[in-house]
Amino acid sequence: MNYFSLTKGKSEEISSWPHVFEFSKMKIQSVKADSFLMEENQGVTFMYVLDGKYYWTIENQTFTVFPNDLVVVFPGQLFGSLTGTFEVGTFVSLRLDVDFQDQSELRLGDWSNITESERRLISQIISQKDQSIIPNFKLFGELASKIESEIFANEVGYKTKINNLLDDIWICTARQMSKNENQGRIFPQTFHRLDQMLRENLSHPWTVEEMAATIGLGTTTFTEKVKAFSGFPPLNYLINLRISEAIRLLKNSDRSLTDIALDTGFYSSQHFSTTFKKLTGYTPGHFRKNN
Amino acid sequence: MNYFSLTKGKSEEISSWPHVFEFSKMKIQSVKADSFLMEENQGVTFMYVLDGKYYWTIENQTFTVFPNDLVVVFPGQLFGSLTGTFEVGTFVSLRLDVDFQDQSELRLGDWSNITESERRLISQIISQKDQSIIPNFKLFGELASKIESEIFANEVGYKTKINNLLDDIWICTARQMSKNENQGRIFPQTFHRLDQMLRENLSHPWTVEEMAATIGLGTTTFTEKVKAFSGFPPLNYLINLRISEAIRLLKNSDRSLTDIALDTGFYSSQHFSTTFKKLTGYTPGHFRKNN
Amino acid sequence: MDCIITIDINTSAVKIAAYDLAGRLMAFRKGSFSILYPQADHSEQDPEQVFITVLFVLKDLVREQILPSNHNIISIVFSASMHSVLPIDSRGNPLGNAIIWADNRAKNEADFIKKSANANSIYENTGTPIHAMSPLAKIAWIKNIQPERFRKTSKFISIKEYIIYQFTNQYVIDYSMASATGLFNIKEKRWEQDSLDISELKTTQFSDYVSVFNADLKLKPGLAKSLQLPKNTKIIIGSTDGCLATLGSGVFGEGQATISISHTGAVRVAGKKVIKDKENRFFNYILDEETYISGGPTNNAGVVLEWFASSFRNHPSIVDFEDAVEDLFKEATLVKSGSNGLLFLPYLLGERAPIWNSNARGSYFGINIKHQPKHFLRATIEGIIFEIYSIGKILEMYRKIDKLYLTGKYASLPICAGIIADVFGKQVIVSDEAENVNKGAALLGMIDAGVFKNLEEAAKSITVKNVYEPVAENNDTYQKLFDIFQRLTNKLSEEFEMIEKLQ
Amino acid sequence: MDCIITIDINTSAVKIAAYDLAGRLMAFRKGSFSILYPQADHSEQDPEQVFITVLFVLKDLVREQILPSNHNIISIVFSASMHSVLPIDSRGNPLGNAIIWADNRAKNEADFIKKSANANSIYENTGTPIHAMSPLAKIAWIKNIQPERFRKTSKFISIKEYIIYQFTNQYVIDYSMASATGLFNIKEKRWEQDSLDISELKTTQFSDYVSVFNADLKLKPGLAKSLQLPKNTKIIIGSTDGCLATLGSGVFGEGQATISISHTGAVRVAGKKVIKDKENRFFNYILDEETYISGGPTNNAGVVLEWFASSFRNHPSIVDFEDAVEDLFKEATLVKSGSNGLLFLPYLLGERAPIWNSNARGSYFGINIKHQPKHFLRATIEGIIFEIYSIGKILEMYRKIDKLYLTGKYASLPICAGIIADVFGKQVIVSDEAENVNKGAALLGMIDAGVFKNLEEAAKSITVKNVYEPVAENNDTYQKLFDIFQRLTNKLSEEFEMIEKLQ
Repeated sequence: MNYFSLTKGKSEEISSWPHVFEFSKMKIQSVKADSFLMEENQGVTFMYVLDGKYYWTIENQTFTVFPNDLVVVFPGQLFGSLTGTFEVGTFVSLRLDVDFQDQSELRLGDWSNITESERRLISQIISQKDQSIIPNFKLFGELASKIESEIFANEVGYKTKINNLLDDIWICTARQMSKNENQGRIFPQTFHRLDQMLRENLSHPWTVEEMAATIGLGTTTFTEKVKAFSGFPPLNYLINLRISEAIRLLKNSDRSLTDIALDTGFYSSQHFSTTFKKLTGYTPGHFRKNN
Repeated sequence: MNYFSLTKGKSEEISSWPHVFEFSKMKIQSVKADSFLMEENQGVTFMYVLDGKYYWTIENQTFTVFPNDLVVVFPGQLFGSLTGTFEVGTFVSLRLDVDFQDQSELRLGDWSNITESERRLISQIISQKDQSIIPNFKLFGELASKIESEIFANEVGYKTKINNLLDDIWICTARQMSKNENQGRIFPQTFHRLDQMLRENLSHPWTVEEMAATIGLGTTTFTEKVKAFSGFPPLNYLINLRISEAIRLLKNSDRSLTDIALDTGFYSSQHFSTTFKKLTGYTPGHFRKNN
Repeated sequence: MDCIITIDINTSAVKIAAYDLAGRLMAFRKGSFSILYPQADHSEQDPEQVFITVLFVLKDLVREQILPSNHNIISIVFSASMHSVLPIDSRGNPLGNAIIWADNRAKNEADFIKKSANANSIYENTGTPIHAMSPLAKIAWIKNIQPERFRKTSKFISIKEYIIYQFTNQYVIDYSMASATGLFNIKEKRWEQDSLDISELKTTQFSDYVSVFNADLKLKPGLAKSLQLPKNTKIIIGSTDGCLATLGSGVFGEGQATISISHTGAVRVAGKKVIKDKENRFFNYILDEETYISGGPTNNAGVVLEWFASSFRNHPSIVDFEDAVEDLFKEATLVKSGSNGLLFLPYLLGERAPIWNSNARGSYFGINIKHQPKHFLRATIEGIIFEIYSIGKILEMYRKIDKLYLTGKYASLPICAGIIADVFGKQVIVSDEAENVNKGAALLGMIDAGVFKNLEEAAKSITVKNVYEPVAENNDTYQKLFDIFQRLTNKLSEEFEMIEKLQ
Repeated sequence: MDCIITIDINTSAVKIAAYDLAGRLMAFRKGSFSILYPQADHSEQDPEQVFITVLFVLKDLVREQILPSNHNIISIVFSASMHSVLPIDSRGNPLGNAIIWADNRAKNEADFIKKSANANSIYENTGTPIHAMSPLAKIAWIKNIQPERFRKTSKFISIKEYIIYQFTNQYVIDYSMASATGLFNIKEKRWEQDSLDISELKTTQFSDYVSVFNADLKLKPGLAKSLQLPKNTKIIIGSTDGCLATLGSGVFGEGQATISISHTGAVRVAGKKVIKDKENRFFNYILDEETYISGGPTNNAGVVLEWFASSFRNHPSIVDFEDAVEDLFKEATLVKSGSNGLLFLPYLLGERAPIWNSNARGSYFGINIKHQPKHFLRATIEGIIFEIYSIGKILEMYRKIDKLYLTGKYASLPICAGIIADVFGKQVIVSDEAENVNKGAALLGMIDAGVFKNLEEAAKSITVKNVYEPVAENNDTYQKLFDIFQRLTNKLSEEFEMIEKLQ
């Protein structure tokens, strides 16, 4: 294996991606004093262990990190080792210049291709979860080694490729966190989490596949479970939420019907109107007037 | 499916096996009052559910029995349903005339081919365990349907075949109980159980395969785990126990060296003597004299 | 053939069931909505989602089950959970979400009212224990903490009133629901002035109160059309889930009590007189003009089992709750009564009756090295039932109880029924009805339709499915454990408070 | 090159380690034997199996590791667990199995002695708390319950004496082991008459007592040959695991204490004077002529973790214990200090120090609906350490403790070390030695070989591997929880007794 340590400002190799503070693969062969003191984290740091066993502390809590585990540290968190040193072993570290306002809204930057509504979804998954460590996350290792080979190979399109891989890292991390969070829960709890996510992202063009993936289930199983639990197929349940929100907006705001339709995730005011009438017996306009 | 109910004394079909009190496959289509009152069990009863859900009570404890579950009831235990009825469903019931002295020693009868030392092992497994119900025991269903076809087909050798299948039922039940008992335990506990079983059956010609099977592990995994835990390969650990017992007998009894050798599981006094000397530096005879 | 539709709106779902005039269940459908927990101690329902869910489920049931079978809908009877508060403005628009029974935000207001000079008379007059669950305390909280919202409020109604308003454009509340607000005088059947004074409320800020049999409401023509209901469908206001579950399990007379174990639990009796408890531990709600349903509620029933199944145990993957529970109850039968001396106090959500202490917390006690997961499981079930028993035991100081009738999805499972019989040392009866609340509502509709003369006759129509007799030996074990259960509960109140502060 | 072999016989295994004269570990091998539980409260060892296991492991180690590396064995030093009792007849044959420290059968005898007039003076003179673990009580039990066995007994020895007898044909006991019998006067270094009188024993019924450095024993020639040991190999009698773990972790001076967490746990200090505790809670054992090891033992340490890993949790299949523990400790780091206000009393096996109550039982306290398996896990570890702290806190009334040294397989795991630092609010030091007991025994051998002048010099040779500093914020949380921990422990003694009767 090759080891390397690239830092923004010092290493020419990563100068094309100014949003990358650091990217390294380090092998620690002997313990050095003060090599890893507790410090406030700058940007978002991903630390992925390849070999050895580490005891890393984030905000007063010490985690035991084994090979294939990923540690994610957010801006401003105190991060380091209580002994002040790196134990013997190998790890990858990736530090990105990312804004994470109030630990709730992730702002990536222009380099990222992630759409607005998906970015909000990812922000939300990441900010909701109290997961500093993601155990057994081999996919991260694969992504990191792809980035590594792109950086050193410089083939056609590598600049874009690496940004896309960075996007991938965010997407996969959010997915894995979401899966872990729902692992081993009973369905009502899982459903409750999904419900929260739907409510807070009603305008997102949810598909059944996406809902299922968000909680780590296959589409068929997911549909069955939602139906059995809630009495509604997933998309109908979503329509319930959309119509409920639309009613609230019709009653309490002066917004146009088109705005309300889009805000609540209907792709047109036509679609909104038809769906609304089928259920309540009134068109949205009629409903507003009557109220 | 065919349903039948054969009872000793009434049904000619089972007259060749006087040790079978009852063998039936029953489909309950409507609930009848007083069809299954609490009674003291005669012989050993095996009840295997094919369909439906039953609430059966053994000695004040009510079990919920699902398809593929086997219930084993020993002589003298109070057995029945608290509601006094059979719920709707299908089950097989097999009742054998078997003596189970003080719930500890199983006496099968001349019809059985099970060897003396294996019978003691089975007795021990069955009496140690507090398992009235063996969940998900499909193998029993297979054995029962083999017995069924032999009884009704009367092909060459069926009398023997059925006795052998009955032996199989005892062997498989003991194995399954043993596996269940060790399922989900950490190895030290499993090892402790094995140790007890070895001690109480030192003269049994244990093989590694048999030891492994008794606790529900494959031979290779078993050997590795025993070595890691105890520091000894399984057969060496067994030799430890045998020599320890031999020392005790040499010191505290007047029994001949040959008797001691056989009692402690050495196949000859020669084998005993060699093994003993290699470890202690003395032959058994010398050791006894010195003491 | 004629049929009656019953709509029960509970904490997390609406259940709609249709019965023919012989009382036979003909169709059933349910739809869930979410309980919202915007912050600790807060539990809310989205009134629009509840309404949309009712519409959706009712529409499907009518279209797919009632119409094809050529049944004629003669009436709709409503039921709902008690204690919800939804402030609405003068145009009938909700001011935020409904605050439901489980919401604990009004703890301080409840304490304050409890310490006031007329606390006892308020409890006696209104029948509702003074607690954060009570609309009395919740409205005081809105006044204190959200004065702007309070000022804008034209009426304080319940979720049930909101749904009925959507169906009929009228504000009405039935005696049962009113008697669960802490604001309604159950003896004189009018709003209670002492309660109103606490938050300076006027009677115009509440709906008009009517009997549970009231059928004067008119279904909105537009809605009737969209739902394909006959225009002349009667809307019967109905009662609350607690009162109807009692009626629907067949309990009405002397010597009977219901035990309900679903998400929460309760022990209830029906009678012509209220229970006067000096320590104000029991509720007395009105069912009809001459019948009170009295008893005590516990927070920690099915929800604790659900916690055990989902949170106490690690599961390898997402688990169907029904499967998990099936497995659990099977496993629990592998342990003898008394869980080998492992004891569980179930106060995971604080507790209402009989200790009324929001700081109470759960505990496993008596653990020794031989206890296994199955012992913890059985101890958990037994602990929940001990808590039910601690209510029943005090109720027996006021009412003779010979037979127990079970309701709620957990109580009638054989293992629970058996443990209840053994813990109480009494005969336990399981009825033939899957949905006691809907059945209770149907009984009201059947009385309205002239099938029965009165509630007593209606209650007697419920048939027995199973009877469980107590086993003396088990009762003996349970009595000894229950003694320790009570000692611990009484002894640890200081430590409950200390540890609550660290959570 | 010269080397020293150390043999430690503990509860379930013999560990044999060889060190060179620079104190470096050269070879290690272990072999397990079983603890036998013939009935409740009984815990025994089979002396022949222990002996055969020692032989087997020693033979393999010498043949496969020492001889091929051309090392010259100069001495063998012994260590063993305390408190075992093995009655032997006049020919040196065991009368049954050895009764080990964990055995609780002599509860009544211990209570009886505790209530006798000279209980206090016996405790003060012998240094051993009066408890079922003590050979004093165990021998009284044999006299009461098995008079025939008592009558046949020529000597009462420990497992260590039995093994040494097999190696040398001589009966000797070191001061350390003698001082753990409850029958040996630790001030005057002779058998204690008051103790002997309890079971009418004579000094001839015990081995001859000698210093832990005693090297007068002669290895049997036959055994030397079969084990391929040099004929002139010195046999150094050595000490007990408790004393040697303390020495081997580098604790000897003022301000130091060891915390041991393996199967059981203990807090120990070394000093020139004994600790006189009015409530008789601490032991005082002799290490050498002028050094006492004092402290308190807990039953509920690693064994409770093992219970949690194997019995509290359901596993899908047979699990390697090491894997299970690795996973557990990893999972525990996912929870913040204080386990979100979930508290655990670890008394699954009753308790020795500081409460000395065999009826005490475990409890999880403060459970709320948000607690998950990982909170139970962390609370379990924290509860075990609170119990250790409850011993340490009382020890501090007698001795200044600034630094804590860890020994035993669980204590030095980073999560335990961190929690210990935070609970005590003190610096925690982990040494470089994997096997502190064997290392302590090696230090005795090195003193004998002239490498060190004395124990103090020897103890200083132990090097530090890791230092953990306490985090003030966590210490604060733990202090609040520990307050509740102590209140519950004190408050619940009656309920412990009541529930124990139902188990």
